[in-house]
Amino acid sequence: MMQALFQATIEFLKAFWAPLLCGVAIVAILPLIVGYIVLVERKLMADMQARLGPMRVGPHGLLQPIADAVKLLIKEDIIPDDADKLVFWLAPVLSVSAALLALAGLAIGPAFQIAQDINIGILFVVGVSALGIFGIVLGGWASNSHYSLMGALRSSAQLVSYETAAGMALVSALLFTGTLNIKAIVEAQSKEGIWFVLLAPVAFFCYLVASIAETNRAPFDLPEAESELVAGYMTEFSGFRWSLYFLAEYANMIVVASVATTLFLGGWLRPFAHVSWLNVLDFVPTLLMVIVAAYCLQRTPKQPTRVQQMFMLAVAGLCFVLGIVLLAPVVVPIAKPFYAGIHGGFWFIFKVSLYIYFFMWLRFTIPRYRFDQLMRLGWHFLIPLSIINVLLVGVALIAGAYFNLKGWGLLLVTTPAAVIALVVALLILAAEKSRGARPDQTAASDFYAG
Amino acid sequence: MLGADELVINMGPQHPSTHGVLRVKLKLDGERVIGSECIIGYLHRGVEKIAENRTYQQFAPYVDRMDYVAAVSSGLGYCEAIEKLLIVEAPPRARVIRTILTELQRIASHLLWLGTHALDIGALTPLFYCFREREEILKIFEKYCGARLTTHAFRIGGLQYEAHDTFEKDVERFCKDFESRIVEYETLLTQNRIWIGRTKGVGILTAADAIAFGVTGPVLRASGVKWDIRKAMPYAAYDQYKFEIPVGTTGDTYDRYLVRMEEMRQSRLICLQAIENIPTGPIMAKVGKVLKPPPGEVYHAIEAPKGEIGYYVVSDGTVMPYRVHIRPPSFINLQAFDRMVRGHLVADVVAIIGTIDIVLGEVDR
Amino acid sequence: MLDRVLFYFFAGIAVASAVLMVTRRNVVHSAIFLITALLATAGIFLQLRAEFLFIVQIILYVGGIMVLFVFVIMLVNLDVALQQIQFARQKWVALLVTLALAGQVGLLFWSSGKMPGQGLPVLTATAAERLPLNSETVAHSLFESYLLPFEIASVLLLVAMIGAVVMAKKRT
Amino acid sequence: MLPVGHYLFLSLALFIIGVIGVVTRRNVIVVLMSIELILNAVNINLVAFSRLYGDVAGQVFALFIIADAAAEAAVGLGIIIAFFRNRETVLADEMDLLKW
Repeated sequence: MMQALFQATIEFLKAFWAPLLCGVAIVAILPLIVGYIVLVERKLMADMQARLGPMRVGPHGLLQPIADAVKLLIKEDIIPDDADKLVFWLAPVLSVSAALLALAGLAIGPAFQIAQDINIGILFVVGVSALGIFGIVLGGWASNSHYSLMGALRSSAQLVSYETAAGMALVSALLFTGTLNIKAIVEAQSKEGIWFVLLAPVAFFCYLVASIAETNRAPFDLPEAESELVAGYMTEFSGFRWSLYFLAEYANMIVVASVATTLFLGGWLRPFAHVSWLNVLDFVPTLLMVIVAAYCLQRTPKQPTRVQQMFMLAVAGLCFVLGIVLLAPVVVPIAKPFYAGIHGGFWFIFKVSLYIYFFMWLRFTIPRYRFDQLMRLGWHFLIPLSIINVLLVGVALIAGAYFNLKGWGLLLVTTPAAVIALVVALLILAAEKSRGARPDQTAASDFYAG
Repeated sequence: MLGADELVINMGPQHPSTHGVLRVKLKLDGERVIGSECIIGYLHRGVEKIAENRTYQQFAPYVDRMDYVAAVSSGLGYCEAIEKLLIVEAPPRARVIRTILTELQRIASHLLWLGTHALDIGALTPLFYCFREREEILKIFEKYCGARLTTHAFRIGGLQYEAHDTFEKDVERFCKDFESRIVEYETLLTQNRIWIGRTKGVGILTAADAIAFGVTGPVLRASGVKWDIRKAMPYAAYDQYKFEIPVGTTGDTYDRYLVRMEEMRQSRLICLQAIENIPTGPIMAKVGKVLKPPPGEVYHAIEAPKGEIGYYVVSDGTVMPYRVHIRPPSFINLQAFDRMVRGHLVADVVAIIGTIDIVLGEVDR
Repeated sequence: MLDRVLFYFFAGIAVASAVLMVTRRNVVHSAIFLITALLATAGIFLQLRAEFLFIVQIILYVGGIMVLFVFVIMLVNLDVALQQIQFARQKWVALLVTLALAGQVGLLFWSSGKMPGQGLPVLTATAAERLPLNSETVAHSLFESYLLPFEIASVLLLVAMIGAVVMAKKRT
Repeated sequence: MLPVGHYLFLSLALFIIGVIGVVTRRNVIVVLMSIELILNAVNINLVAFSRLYGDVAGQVFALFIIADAAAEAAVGLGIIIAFFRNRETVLADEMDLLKW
């Protein structure tokens, strides 16, 4: 028996050593990445709010995430007295593991995908990341506090509602590919020579809104609305458990941004990948890195201490090396085979960053929705719109097949479909407005039942 | 959650958006509020009783600690009340400077309200913009009297300090900058769909209700009652300046927001008018070192940023007041909270607490 | 071999959590163990190369139905219920039913072992290694051979949805 | 694939546990969850045979069962909510009135 088990283990390791390694790497590196996303968010917020943001730890606060992580790790771990210990322990772990598992299905460039070529690709990512809701609901329940429970209920109602809209939006994009496989989806966009965001703009819009709601980001951050519910389902969590939730939230942001990038923004493809006279764009990554490096170099003498100057130099050097790595496949013939992998990875991460930047931008700019408004937006506007859009895209595709349109030509049929969908959206909004005049007296518990 | 009996939630005293240590006991049906009870007194310091054991001058700094975000206004009310009791008048120069500082304080107080109110509703950024401008005002205060928050800027009978050299220039520069800054806040909020959705029709207080509750200040004016003590019973130097009293129509949170925004504009105009022509002359009336008002009683009210702040002072002819009663606007305005909040959602409770603009130091005294 | 390990792993989790689900006093714990059991079943589906069903099980069963369950459990505040007796006095009925079922199945297994050609001849049968079934074939089967049942199922879901809304609505 | 008997035994075990749950528990929510477990056990059978015969129809039927389970859960939980509103209980043996 032991022999057999041992053999099975060896067999398993032999077959799956690479994805296992990647998995370990992701689990190890992701907290760091999330930490730096948070730093970027804080810096952006500071910039938009006429202040500086973290400046103390490291030059320009570059070491702040590490300080934060250390602080969170050594904090006292408080479990409320009446909390359900088992569930309280389980909930954050559930939340974060769902988010991390979803990352496995993503393809960061043609070369990097942990779960290679799974047949259900995008469904796997969406489905597994949806499991994170249990972490939220159970965490809220286990804390044995009204605020937490209300946060949890809000959150689950919100996720269930917006998942429908997000799913419908995904379906509209999937209609163009006829496959769920992530690599095949990107390759379809490469073959058509046009990103699906142009073919299905309304679906992209629906997914954008729904993904913000699904990741509980502002203006849909009601489950953790700090001014109403203190911190929603996270109220009673502290230290490491809290940071797990935090990690899950940002990992989820990465997941939804990656799904949107894969389906709508051409995944790892360079903009205009098949237009040869635009091959100049291949130098953009290098240029970007060199600019960052130059900025760091310029700032180096202005750092107050020697350690900080060294650190700044190191960052500049890192960016410079990255720039060279990005340049090599374009100019050096030997490195040509690595072109797809390296540049694919760059463009994918670039697009994901833009998507996340948009999230942050929204968060600093607009106020928060109220719960009934949020539900109304989901059920009365987004879901009907996305369903109608699926129908319209389907009709457009049939028409496209009839006229034998390909690539950019498909725009001829999809644009009218998008315009009709937009008109429908405006009609829905107008109807909402006229109805919004009368006071809405449904009991609050009824929109949970929705 | 689904039980037939309602869910009771204690909001506060430790809660990020009760603006201090207000505790609200909310009876909820799901998320809908069916009843509320404000439990106050966590910050009670017995200010009125302290007054009976201090001389008139000694008590003046205490009133700054009530509405600590609008200390200048509270101080002005107290000083003028005692002046009324003493039957003296502050010299014209002192009155104009008092007017300027009080109007600056009104802007500062409204800015703080705007920032925190927007933060309660989920807009993060206006807070920092508001604090940026408030900082300028506080700098002017600091230059004038050395303190930023609890200023104790005025003395009974006039002013202790002459305006500093750059006073007029500072105020003018602030007023110049502020014109464009207020447009910034408006672009962030006034036409924002979500902002309108969150504030319009929320916490409606009709004019009749507002009067019945004794509500004053912007809350009253937003309900459509044109009542402003600056116009009705002018004090300081307000009778010399031209300004409008903005009023709302429906008395909802959005109207209160608009009214306060407009009030900031008007305050700016008053400041500009005032620095044009600051009379010269003494800044202190002739009052003795020891104040012994004749026996009698007096009530004097001024328009503080949050509403009518009134002082009822009884003197028995000694150096200490026999009784001081304070009518704090926050406390009275808070009475209307239950009426405003019923039937709304938990999220609206936060918006309504914000829109009343309470300071717990003043509510509890 | 890997197949076997995976099967026993998932089957063990499924059975263990099913038992825990039935025996826990706390309903939320029961729900958590049911979720575990369902996830383990999804693992079994994957081990059977039914990828599409695997993800449908996760999205619909775990992500949909179980969320509904957890939701209702939280709406129906059960602080009081925890003190009450959670088990009906029907242990004997349960035992009887179990015995009857086990007896029937045991009979089947026994007969298929003893009498060739009768009972369950497939008990030891294994499928030939062939291309994995995937979502495309399921889709073809669903939308070609079983289109009518599919439509009927959708009508059923619609009816259920309306029924649920009517049921859960507050009567005012 | 393992011999199909393995899957049948697993399915049987889950089925019996589900039945025990339905029969012994007082809490209607747990009873409903036990029914879900039973449906799930059936799904294992269907998928195992589908794999055995290389016919995808079994999986399609499993899909139908999942749809059915969703419908059942929705209506069942709706009834529970309605019942709880009126009687403040979710215990099966206290549901002893046809009308209230």
